[in-house]
Amino acid sequence: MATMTFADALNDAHRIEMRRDPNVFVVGEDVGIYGGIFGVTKGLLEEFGEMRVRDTPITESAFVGCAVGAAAAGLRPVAELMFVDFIGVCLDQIYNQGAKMRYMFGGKARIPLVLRASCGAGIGAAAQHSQCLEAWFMHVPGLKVVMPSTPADAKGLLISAIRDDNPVVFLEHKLLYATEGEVPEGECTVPLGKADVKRKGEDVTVVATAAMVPKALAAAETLAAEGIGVEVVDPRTLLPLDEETILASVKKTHRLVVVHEAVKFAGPGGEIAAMVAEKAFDYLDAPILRVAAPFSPVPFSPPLEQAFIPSEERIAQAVREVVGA
Amino acid sequence: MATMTFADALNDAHRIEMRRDPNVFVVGEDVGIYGGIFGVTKGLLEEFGEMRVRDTPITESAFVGCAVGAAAAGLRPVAELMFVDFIGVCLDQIYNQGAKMRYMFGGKARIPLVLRASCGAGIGAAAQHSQCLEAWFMHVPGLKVVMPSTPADAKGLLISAIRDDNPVVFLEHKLLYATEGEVPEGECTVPLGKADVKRKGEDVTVVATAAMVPKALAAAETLAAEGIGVEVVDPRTLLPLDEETILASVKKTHRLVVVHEAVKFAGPGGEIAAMVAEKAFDYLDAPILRVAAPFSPVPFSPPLEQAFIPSEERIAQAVREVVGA
Amino acid sequence: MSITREKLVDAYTTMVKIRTFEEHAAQLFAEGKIPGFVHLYVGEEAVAAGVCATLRDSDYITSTHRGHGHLISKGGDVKRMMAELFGKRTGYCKGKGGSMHIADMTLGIMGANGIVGGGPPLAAGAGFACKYLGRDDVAVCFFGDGAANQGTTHEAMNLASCWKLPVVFVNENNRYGISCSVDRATCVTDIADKAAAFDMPAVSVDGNDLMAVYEAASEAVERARRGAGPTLIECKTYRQRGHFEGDPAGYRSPEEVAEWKAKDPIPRLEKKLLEMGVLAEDRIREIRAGVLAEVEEAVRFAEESPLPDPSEVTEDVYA
Amino acid sequence: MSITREKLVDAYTTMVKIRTFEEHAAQLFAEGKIPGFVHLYVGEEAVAAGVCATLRDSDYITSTHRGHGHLISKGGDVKRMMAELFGKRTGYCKGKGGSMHIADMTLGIMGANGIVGGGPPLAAGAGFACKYLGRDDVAVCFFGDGAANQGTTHEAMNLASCWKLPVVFVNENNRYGISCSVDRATCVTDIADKAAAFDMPAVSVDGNDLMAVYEAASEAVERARRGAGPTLIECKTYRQRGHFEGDPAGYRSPEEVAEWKAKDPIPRLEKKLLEMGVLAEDRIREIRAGVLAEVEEAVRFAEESPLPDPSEVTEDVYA
Ligand SMILES: Cc1ncc(C[n+]2csc(CCOP(=O)(O)OP(=O)(O)O)c2C)c(N)n1
Ligand SMILES: Cc1ncc(C[n+]2csc(CCOP(=O)(O)OP(=O)(O)O)c2C)c(N)n1
Ligand SMILES: [Mg+2]
Ligand SMILES: [Mg+2]
Repeated sequence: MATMTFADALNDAHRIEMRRDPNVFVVGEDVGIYGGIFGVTKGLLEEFGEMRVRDTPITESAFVGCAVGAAAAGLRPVAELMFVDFIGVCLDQIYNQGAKMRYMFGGKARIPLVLRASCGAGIGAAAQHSQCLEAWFMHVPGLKVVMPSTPADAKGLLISAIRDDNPVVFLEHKLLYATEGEVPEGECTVPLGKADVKRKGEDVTVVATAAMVPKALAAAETLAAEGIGVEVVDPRTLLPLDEETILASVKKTHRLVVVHEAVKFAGPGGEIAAMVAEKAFDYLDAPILRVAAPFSPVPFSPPLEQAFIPSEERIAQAVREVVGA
Repeated sequence: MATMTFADALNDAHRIEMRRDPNVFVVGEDVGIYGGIFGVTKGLLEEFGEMRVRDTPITESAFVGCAVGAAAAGLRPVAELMFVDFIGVCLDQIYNQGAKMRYMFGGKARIPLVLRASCGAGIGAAAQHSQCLEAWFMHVPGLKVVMPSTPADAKGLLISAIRDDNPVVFLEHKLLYATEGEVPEGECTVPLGKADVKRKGEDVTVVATAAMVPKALAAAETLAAEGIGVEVVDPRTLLPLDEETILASVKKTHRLVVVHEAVKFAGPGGEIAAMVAEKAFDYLDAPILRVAAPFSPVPFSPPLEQAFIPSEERIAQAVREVVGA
Repeated sequence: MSITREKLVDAYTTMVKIRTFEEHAAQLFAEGKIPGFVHLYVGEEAVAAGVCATLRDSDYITSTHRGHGHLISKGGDVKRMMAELFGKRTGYCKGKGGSMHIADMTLGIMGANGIVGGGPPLAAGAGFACKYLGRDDVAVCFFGDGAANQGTTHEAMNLASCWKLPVVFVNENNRYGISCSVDRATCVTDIADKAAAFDMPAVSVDGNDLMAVYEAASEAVERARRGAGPTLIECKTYRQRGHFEGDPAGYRSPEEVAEWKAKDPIPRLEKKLLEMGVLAEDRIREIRAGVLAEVEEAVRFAEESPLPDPSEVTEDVYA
Repeated sequence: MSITREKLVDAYTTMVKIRTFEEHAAQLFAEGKIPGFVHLYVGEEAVAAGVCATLRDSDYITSTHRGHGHLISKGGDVKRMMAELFGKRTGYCKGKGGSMHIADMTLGIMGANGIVGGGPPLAAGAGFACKYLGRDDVAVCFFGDGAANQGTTHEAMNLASCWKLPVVFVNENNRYGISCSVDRATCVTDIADKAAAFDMPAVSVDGNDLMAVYEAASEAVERARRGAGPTLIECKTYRQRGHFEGDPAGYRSPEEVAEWKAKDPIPRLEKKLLEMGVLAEDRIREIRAGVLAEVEEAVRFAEESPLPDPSEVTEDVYA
């Protein structure tokens, strides 16, 4: 184990896989000389050279599509989309091409591709550089969607994503890049599709993702002092979703609060809540609440942005509500 | 009242608004000489001329963005995206530009724009021409999302959409174009954001959209014979969603089945189910079921496509399940 | 690079095979045996046949919604193609793709494509893979005059040019994108002119002249193989039928259609081959009969093949 | 069209105002008073000032993430701009947009834009509206060398060309898109060459020469006003600072930066105006003092203005 930041853990995962498999390469804007705008690909150009660390012109359709085509032709690209907000200029290449090729071709293509992207608010980057769009990707058959919350998960999941034979959208909350944690050294994988119970508790299940996980854990601390036991489940992979772990927790606690930073309406929490309302209805003792962003674009000004991002206090309040406290 | 097809009702709405307001114009691929690939804009070029009925090169970003820019500059564009599946090449212009301009600019822009698009499976058009993607648009603050199921609603909602000062995504299920119904003559509006109870019933609420509405109604007939009273609610507008009408129905029937053609996972039904699991939990007597497409791209071959599209029988079966029959 | 007699005969055979395949498809579509959309390549056969005559199995192509010609030219099996058009389990895609999504990864056919402009970035990717792996294979990107304006196409050409990728962009200028004539969709006279934006070599050729296409393609493919980067080849041709089967095509004049039918690439090549003495009448009859038998066999195969089982709908989504 | 003395003085004043505004913004950002991203235009002022000197209030512009120069040149109020950078309620966007999204629809400023290539289609739309309404106004689209490769830019130029829209595409070739030098992002020497793909008139000018920019823009704007369609103007310039404040910019050499700082457009214009006798030293001091007072007043205004109330977060989403 070593203590490292989320960004460094991702960097480590890249190096491990690039050393292991010569077909793995990195492509995107400013991933080479600059080392990635968030530093995730730092030093890769120096270690692996220009053929394997490809700075591209500002043409997301071209480089994402290039990654899809290269994957179909046998390589294992890791493409970096600087901000997930930019998906609007290149979505077709990932959802109509990359995600569907295997199916459309009757199972005769393999698209081992990772599309990494930063997401989330909190740095005053405003409406076009702060979104959480995981709900969109979750709705695309053929994709996998990963959203880690700790450095160790980030590393283990990225290695698994690179080794997976399907297109994986890998979402990194930008407030997490600088967070530190213990990370296993060397090759270590976290399986895709497996949730992690980040804290055990008996009274309420809180399913939280990405930067909401530390907030949910902090809220759980506060609530513990009030005598409320909160179980915090981090799905880590949103597609495929580990329904089993979520259902097992809800069947134990009988109460569910879903927390994410994406806007609430038609967001990722809708699926989780609906799934539970279908499959564990008889176990539920209270309405399912969702704590999420209000229905607006992400505002720039700090007080507005803070009002937009779900707070620890809002999470705690929702938990109190479902336990009737 | 006149009997007309869904496509003709839409055509009628265009004519009425274009006659009334010289700032309304139509733009898109094959909307002019061809009259729209599904015939919706038939004859408009002849009546309104080339300046107001604009055939464009095959460049969706250019023409959708052009519509957004023209709207910001005072016009009222109605843009036709031939298949909603093509949104992947032009999404940025609608979700980061059109939908967010007003907010980002502190309320100082007005984007009165309608983006019409065909959607849905059933004609063997395969994976890239058959999708239902309303869930994506529902997740975008700043947009409105409309999805009519009858010719009368189609006409009334399109007129309202054209008159609305916000960007409206207007989704037309391609199996509905040829369906006929009674349509009020002349100017007639159906308000955005208002659901319609298409059939009254006491035992189960079925919320269904677009081409699933006639199927739900047919299932309700069958079930009536079995002694089960089904209330069919058609939201018509998915954003803003008429939560009140849905909740009122569920509070009466205590049971909910949500039906849509989009794939189930992270689909539009997730929001509806989650909303009810939050706001009418105490009224619910059974799990909330969703009847939707399985998690795959849309297949080409008729038996596969029919297995993909939710059937009347699957709807009836879900209803029977929630009433415990 | 002048074409060998053997290749000429092969290319002619390919063109006849495409035409025969599609005439059958048109008929079967009209009879309701083929569901969905069918976009025919009739009149444009010299482009695919001429270009693919310069390729080998390990080269890649990306195709379009109008893909039958590309697939057959790259070696696609007409039996599995026809079965796919019918939506049968024996089809190339087990019935999941249909006419618009036929692929054969073993032949480097990266799929027909329902998205106009969807193919160019994929071709750049396949070309990049060849370069990365040190292979001297190339990727050919077929795209239409309509697709030539799509942003993805420009981006892919730019990337291919910057990275000197072994890609050949083959523009099939058949003068229409559905109802939109090329004159309303772009201001340049030759789509080849668009290559100037990427400082890419480009040439405009008579797309109904097999030999002209072959020559341009040979040069471009050779350039790509030796690492000298991409080329744009514009092939001027014409779509003789409607955009898709069922399109009344009222947006163009009968005179225009007639004029182009007179320039049909198949009789034109046939005449040339007869003149050159490459083929004699009886050999032509033989070739045509052989092709017809093959296509009829394909139709029989398709008709007799089983439909997929509804349970297969959720198979093949993930690897 | 040679520029009047009055316009020269105005343009000079504008350039000084942009520089002064941004020097203050840089300082305030370093002090932590301005949140988020700030992209400075330092060194490129002649482009915005020269182009906008040819425009009137009813003309439109679309801008970029690097928008301060465009906004000030089009008449934007520095008080409301600075307040917006601070995220204050008195800012142009009530604090909702920040540096990257400032707009003033009353001046035809359709917004800075966080999406590279986001602006060109919007400019085509504004130009179309002018044409549709029979106005002789124009739309100017500012975009970078990086944005020049984006598909949306090509599509918008194609549409503007086909429809003969009154749009002027102004490329700010400052040689970098973040760390990617223009030589790695495109193969053409002059971005103006890209206009060939659309048969659009194009010219490449020294973007650090106010008069050269003004002349090219005058001609293009005049062409657009009389209905003769769009033009592409490439302005060769340089971004003197990092991509955004805080960028160490290790991807370029100090020599290169020094070389371009020596070509700074402001002293260059100043010298010219002194030589021409358009301005005297004392008038220059006066102008600089006036601008400084205005910017300092803007900073004071921004500092003293209230922050928005958290409850405002859900306002202004819908009309
Ligand atoms: C992104 C996208 N836009 C529009 C369409 C609808 N469409 C299908 S084919 C076609 C015309 C394509 O024209 P061209 O590229 O010239 O090819 P051709 O049909 O002439 O072979 C159009 C508009 C589509 N499939 N994808
Ligand atoms: C679609 C998109 N891709 C990438 C980015 C990230 N980004 C912001 S500015 C920039 C560089 C733009 O370069 P250029 O167009 O030359 O403008 P400059 O910054 O030099 O003014 C990049 C890559 C973005 N904002 N939008
Ligand atoms: Mg064409
Ligand atoms: Mg630049």
